[in-house]
Amino acid sequence: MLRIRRVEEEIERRYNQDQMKTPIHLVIGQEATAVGCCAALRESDLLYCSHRTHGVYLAKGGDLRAMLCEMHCRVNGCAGSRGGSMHLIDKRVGMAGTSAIVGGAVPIAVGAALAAAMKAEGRVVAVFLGDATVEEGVTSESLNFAALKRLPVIFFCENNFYSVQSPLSTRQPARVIHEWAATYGIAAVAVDGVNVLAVQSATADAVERARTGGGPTFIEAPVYRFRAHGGAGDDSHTGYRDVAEREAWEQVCPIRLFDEYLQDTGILNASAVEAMEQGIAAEIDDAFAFALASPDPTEEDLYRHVYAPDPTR
Amino acid sequence: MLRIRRVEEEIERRYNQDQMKTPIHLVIGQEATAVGCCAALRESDLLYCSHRTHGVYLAKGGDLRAMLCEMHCRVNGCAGSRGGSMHLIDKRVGMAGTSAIVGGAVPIAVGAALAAAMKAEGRVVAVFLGDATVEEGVTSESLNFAALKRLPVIFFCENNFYSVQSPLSTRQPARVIHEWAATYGIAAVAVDGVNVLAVQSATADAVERARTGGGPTFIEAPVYRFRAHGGAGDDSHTGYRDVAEREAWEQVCPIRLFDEYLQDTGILNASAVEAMEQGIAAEIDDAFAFALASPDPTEEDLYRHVYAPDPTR
Amino acid sequence: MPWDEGLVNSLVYDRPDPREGRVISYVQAINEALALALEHEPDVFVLGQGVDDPSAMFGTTKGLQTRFGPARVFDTPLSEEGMMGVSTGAAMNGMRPVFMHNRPDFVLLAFNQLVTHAAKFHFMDNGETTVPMVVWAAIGRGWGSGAQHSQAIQGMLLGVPGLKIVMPSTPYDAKGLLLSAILDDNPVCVFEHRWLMRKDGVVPEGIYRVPIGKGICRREGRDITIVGASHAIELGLQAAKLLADEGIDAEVIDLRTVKPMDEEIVLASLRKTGRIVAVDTAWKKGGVCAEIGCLAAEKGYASLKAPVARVGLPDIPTPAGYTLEQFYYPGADQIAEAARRLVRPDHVI
Amino acid sequence: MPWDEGLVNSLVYDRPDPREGRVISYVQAINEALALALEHEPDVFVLGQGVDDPSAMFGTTKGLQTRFGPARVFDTPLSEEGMMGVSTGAAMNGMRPVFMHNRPDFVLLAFNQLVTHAAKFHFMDNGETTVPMVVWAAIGRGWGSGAQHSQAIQGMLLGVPGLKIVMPSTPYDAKGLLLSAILDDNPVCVFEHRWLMRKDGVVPEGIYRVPIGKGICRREGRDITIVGASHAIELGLQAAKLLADEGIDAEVIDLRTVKPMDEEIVLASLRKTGRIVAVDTAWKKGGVCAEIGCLAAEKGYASLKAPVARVGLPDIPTPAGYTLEQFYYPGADQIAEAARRLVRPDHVI
Ligand SMILES: Cc1ncc(C[n+]2csc(CCOP(=O)(O)OP(=O)(O)O)c2C)c(N)n1
Ligand SMILES: Cc1ncc(C[n+]2csc(CCOP(=O)(O)OP(=O)(O)O)c2C)c(N)n1
Ligand SMILES: [Mg+2]
Ligand SMILES: [Mg+2]
Repeated sequence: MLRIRRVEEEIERRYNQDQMKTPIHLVIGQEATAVGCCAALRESDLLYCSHRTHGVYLAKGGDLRAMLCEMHCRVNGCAGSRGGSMHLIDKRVGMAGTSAIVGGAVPIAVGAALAAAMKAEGRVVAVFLGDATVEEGVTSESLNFAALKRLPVIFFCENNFYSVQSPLSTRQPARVIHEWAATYGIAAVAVDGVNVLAVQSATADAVERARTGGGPTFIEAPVYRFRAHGGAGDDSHTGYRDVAEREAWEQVCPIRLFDEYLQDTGILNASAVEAMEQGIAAEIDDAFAFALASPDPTEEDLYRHVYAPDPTR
Repeated sequence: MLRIRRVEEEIERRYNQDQMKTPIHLVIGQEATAVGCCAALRESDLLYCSHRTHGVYLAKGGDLRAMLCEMHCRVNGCAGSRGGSMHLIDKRVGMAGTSAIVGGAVPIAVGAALAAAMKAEGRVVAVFLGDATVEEGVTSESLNFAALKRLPVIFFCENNFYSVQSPLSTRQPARVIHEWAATYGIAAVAVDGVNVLAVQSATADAVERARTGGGPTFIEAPVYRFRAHGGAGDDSHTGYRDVAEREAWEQVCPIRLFDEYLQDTGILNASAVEAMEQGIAAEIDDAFAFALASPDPTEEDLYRHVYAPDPTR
Repeated sequence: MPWDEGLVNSLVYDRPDPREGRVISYVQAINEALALALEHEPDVFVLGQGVDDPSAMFGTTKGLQTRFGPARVFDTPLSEEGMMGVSTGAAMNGMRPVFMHNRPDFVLLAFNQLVTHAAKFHFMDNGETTVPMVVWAAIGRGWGSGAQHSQAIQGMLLGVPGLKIVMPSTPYDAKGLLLSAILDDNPVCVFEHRWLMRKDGVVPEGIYRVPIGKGICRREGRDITIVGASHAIELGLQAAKLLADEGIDAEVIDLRTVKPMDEEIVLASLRKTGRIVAVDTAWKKGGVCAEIGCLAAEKGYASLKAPVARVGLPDIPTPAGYTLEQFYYPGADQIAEAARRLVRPDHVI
Repeated sequence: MPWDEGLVNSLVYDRPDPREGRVISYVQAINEALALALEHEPDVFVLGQGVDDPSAMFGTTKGLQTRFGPARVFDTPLSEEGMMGVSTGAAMNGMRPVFMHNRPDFVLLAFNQLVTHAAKFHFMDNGETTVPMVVWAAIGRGWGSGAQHSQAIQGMLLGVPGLKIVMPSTPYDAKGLLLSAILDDNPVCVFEHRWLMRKDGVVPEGIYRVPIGKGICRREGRDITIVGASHAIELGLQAAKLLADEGIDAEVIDLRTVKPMDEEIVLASLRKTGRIVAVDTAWKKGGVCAEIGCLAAEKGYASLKAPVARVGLPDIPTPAGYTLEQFYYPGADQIAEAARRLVRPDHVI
C-alpha cells in the first residue's frame, strides 16, 4: 500500500510538468482494496479492471518501470504506448486486461473465468468495478451468466460513492448494492474497504469458494478517493462533494490504519517503516529515470499489431 | 379474453394458407395477463410491449380490423404494413408502441413515463416483458432509472418459463425474478397469471401507486403459452418441453377458470356466453373479410415517413 | 410449413454437378465446418441463443450439442453485450468461441464489446493478446420481420480497425471461410444470408480453408464488373445471365471478405472492363457499396470508362409487409439495369 | 492545467473580426443554443453524465441546471443504452430530449436503441410517432485516451435510414445547427470535435437555425475541391492556405451535415474544379470519405479530371501515446499533399 501511495504521489507531483501525456485516475485513499484483494490471489490468477488501474496493477505485481514507461508514452511501456494509463497490463503476473469503458472489463473477466473453467486450470479471476459500474446493464448480464455457470470469478466492487463528480444519489435509488447482487444467487458480502486485512480475508473466502467450484462472489467495499476523479490534486473545492466529507475519510486512511495496527502489534517498527520508505523512494527514482531515458515509439510501431498474424503461416 | 382467444384461433387456423405473410407469436394461454392488466388502466394510460403483441393490443382496445389488415400486409394496417405483427400500435387507445427487440420497449416505456411525469399528465405507463427480457442488461438499467426518479411505470413480467425454445434453467440461475426487482427499491409482487381478477387487482394497486407518486411497480406473473413460440400450433413434440407440462397448464386455462367463476357466481350463464361467442365470431368474420378486401400498399407508400417533415415548414 | 420457410425453399438455384464432388446444402456446409472445428480444435466452443434447440440456428448447429456436449455447445441468456464480452474474455484466454446470432440486428446490442473491445485488444495490448473469435449472424430478407429484424450491418463495421468481415456466397465458401474464421487469431464476423441457406453445392469433406481477404472471379467478362459478396453475388450472377442475352459480357467478382477487402482483384477486373457496379445486401449509402465505388475512383480512376453504379437498399428502413418488400429489395433486374446504363449510356428503358 | 486542456487551449485559430458581430467561443455557442432551447421550448430537456457537474460537459452545459432546474437538466446513471431508450420514449411522447455524451465511444453502447429504435419508429409507426431527440457527443483527439475513447462514429451511422448527422465546424454553426437539431422532429446526432471547442467566432444572439442537409462553401477555388465537415474542414482550410502559396486554388466545401448529405453542393463544386479530396475526422475506409468519393464517381463522373483522394484515419485503432498520435492523425499537410498529387500528378515529394 505504501508503495502504491508513494508512486502515485510522485506521479501527481510531476503530472503538471506535462511529461506524462496520459490521463490519470489516482487511487490515493483506495489502496487497501487493491492490496487486500491481490494478497489473496495467486500470481496465476487473473485480474481485470477499468480506468482506475494503478493500484491493482502494482498490487498484482505489475512492473513499475513498464508502468511509468507507459505513462510517459515510451515504446517499452507495458502496452507499448498504445494503451496508456487506462490500459496497464502485465500478463506475466496475471494483470490480464483493463477497459477504459466503464463495465467493459466485467463480462470479459467472466469470459476469462469461463476459459479457466473449461480448461480446468484452477485459476480464479477477479474484476474490479466501481459503484457506477453497477448501473451498466452489462454488469447485470455478467452476474447472471457467472451465477448460471458457477464460474470462478470475484466481482470486487469499490463503492467510492462517486462516478466522476456525480454522487450515488443522482444515479441509483437508495438500496444496498451487494444485496442486489445476492439476488443472482451469488455469494455477496460487504467488507470494510479501508481495512486491508478484512479485504484480504473476504477475498480469500471468495477465492476458496471459486477454486472449489462454489461459483462467483460479489464483494462490496466502501472506500473513498482522496483526489479528483482524474488528474492531479483534489477537486472537492469545485463543490460537488464536501471537503469535510473528504477530511472525515482521510481520518480512516487505509495506510495509516494498517501502519498503526502493525506498529501496535509490534510486527513493524518505525525504523522498519523508514527502511521501507527509502527502498520505495529509490525504486521510484529509478523507475522515473528509466522511463524518461526510454525511447519514444516510431512511426513503424504504429502499424504493428492491428491484426494478429495467421497462426498457420 | 374469449375474444383474444377466438381471434388467435382464427389466425392460427388460417395461418398456413399463407395470406398472412407475417411472423406470429400467439398468446393462447396467456390472455389473463393482458386483459387483467389493461382492465386496470385507463384508455389514456400507455402500454408498450415486445414481439408478443396480439393480446395486449386487443385488451388495450386496439382495432381488430386494423390489426388484421396489418397482418395481411395491407396499406390500412395499424402500422401501414410497415410494422407487421410484431409492431401493432393503436395510439388512439394508448397502445403506444412495441419493439421486436427483446427488452427494446422497456426503457422506452420508462421514457414515456418520464414524459408523463414531466408533463404532469397523471398518466401511467405499463410495459409487458417476458422472463428472458430480464436477462437483457437494459432491463436493469430501466428499473434503476425508474426507481431513481419514482416514475409512474409498471413493469409487467409474464414469466412463461421459456425464451423461444430455451428453458429458464439454461438462462438464469435459480432465483426469484421479482425479488431481484425489489432490490432496486421497487414495489415488487407476484401474482397468479392465469387469474384475471388477481392480475387486475395487482395492477390496480400498481396503478394507484404510480398515479399517486409512489413510483414504479414490478409484477411477476407465471403463465404458460399453449402454442409454439412463433407460428401456428404447438411444438412441444420437438422435445424442448414436455407435452405433459403443457397439458398440466392447460388445466388452468385462464378463460375456463374465469368462465367457471362467472357461471358459478351467477354473473354469467351459458346463453350469455353463447351470445358472446356469436358476437365475437361475427366480428372476426367481418374483420378478416375487411382485411382481405383491403388494398395492398403501393411503391409510393414505401417512400413515406422515412423522416418526419420539418415542423416549421 | 410457415410461409417464410416456404419462400426460402422455393428459391431456385443452379443445380451443382454431382460429378464434380459431394453435393450438400449451404446449411449442411456450415454444420460440417462447426463439427470439424469442434472435433479438431479443443479450444473451439459454440454458443448462442438456441444453438441447442430443435430449430438449431436454421439447422446449422444441429446435433452439435449431442455430439460435443453441453460444455462446448451451449445456449445463452438473452444478454448479447454480456455474452459478446464473455466470448471476448474467453478468446483472450486461450479459447476460440463461435458466437452465433439469429439476426445481425442483435449484434447491435453488443457493438461496444465487439467494436471497442474485441477488435481493439490485440492492438491495445501491444500484440500480447489475441482475440480469436467468430461472430456469426444471418441476414434476413423477405421474412416479414421488418425494420428491427432485417438489418445488414457489414457497412457499419467496415471502418472498424482490427475486425475482419466474411460474407460467403456458396456452400463451399460457407464451410471454408467459416473454418478460416474459426482458425483466425482475430475477431471475425461471418455474415450469412438467409436466402442462400437452401442452396446446394459441391463441398469437399474434411477441413479446408478459403483464405480471408481474397476475392474470386465467379464469371469472366469483358464489358462490366459486378462486385460484391454473399447473396448480392447470387443476384449478380443472375444479372450477368440476363445481360449475356443482350450481348453484354459481365464479369462477376465475389469479394468473399469485405474486410480486409481484396482491392487488387477489383482493380484488375476494372482494368479489363472499365465499368463497375457495386452490389451489397445492405444499404447502398455508406458501407460496402460506397467503399467499392470510392476505391474504383481512387485507385482505378485511370481504368474508369463510365460512372460507378451501386445497387443496394434504398435509404429507408426495411418495411415488414410482403408487398412493400417487393419494392424495397433490389433483384437481378436492378443490377442488370444498372449495368446496362453504364455499358449503353444512350439506352432508354 | 492538465496537459490535454493545455493542448486544446494552445491551438491557434483565425481570429474573427469583432466588427462583424459579437464574438464568443464555440463552447459558449453551444451553451447558448441549449439555454435558448430550454427557455423557448418547454418540451426540451437536457440529460447526460455530469451535465450538472462542475466541468459541465466541456463547459457546454454550464449554469443550465441552476437556471432551468434539475427536472429539465439532469445527470444520469451510467446506463447509455437505457438512457437512450428513455430519451426515445420521452421523445415519442411529446418531449425533446438532448442526450449528451462525453465521447462518441459511449454511444456505441446504445446503438440498439439509437439505430434500431429511435431511427426507425417514425417509419414503423407509419408516421404516427415522431422522435425529436438530439444525441450529442464530442470527438476527441490528442487527449491520450487511446482506442476506446477517441472513436468518431459518423461513418458507422451514415447508412442508417431515419437518422440525421450534424457536424458543425464553427461557433456560428455549432449554435445554429444545434438549434435546428433540437427543433427537428427526427433523431439527430450532433458530433462535435474537442479541438474546435476553444475556437472563437461571430455568433448572433437569439434563436437562428442553420438548415440541416445543406452544405456551405467556406472558400472558393478553381483547382480542387476539399470536402468534409467538422474539424476536418478546419484542417482543409489550413491546407487551402498552404496550397494557395503554391498557386493551387482549393475550394473548401463544409457539408455541415453528413446525413442527409448535400450532394448538389459537392457535385457543383466538382463541376468547377474536376478534382476532389474527401476529408473526415474518422477512418477513411468506409464512412464519410468513402461516401463522398463514391458520390463523385457515381454522379460526378463526367466532371472528374483526376482520381478522388481521401484523407482520414488509417485502418488502425487509435493509439494512446502522444508520439504515436502524431503519426496517426492527419493534419493540414496531409490534405495539402493529397491535393497536390491530384492537381500535379507529376509532382514528386
Ligand atoms: C461506458 C462509459 N460511460 C462513461 C464513461 C466515463 N467515465 C469514466 S470513469 C467514470 C466513472 C465511473 O465510476 P465508478 O464505476 O464508480 O468508478 P470510479 O471512477 O469511482 O472508480 C465515467 C463515468 C466511460 N469511461 N465509459
Ligand atoms: C435482443 C434480442 N435477442 C433475441 C431476440 C430473438 N427473440 C425473439 S422473442 C425471444 C424470446 C423472448 O423471451 P421472453 O422475453 O421470455 O418472451 P416470450 O417470448 O416468452 O413471451 C427471442 C429470444 C430478439 N428479438 N431480440
Ligand atoms: Mg465510483
Ligand atoms: Mg418467456
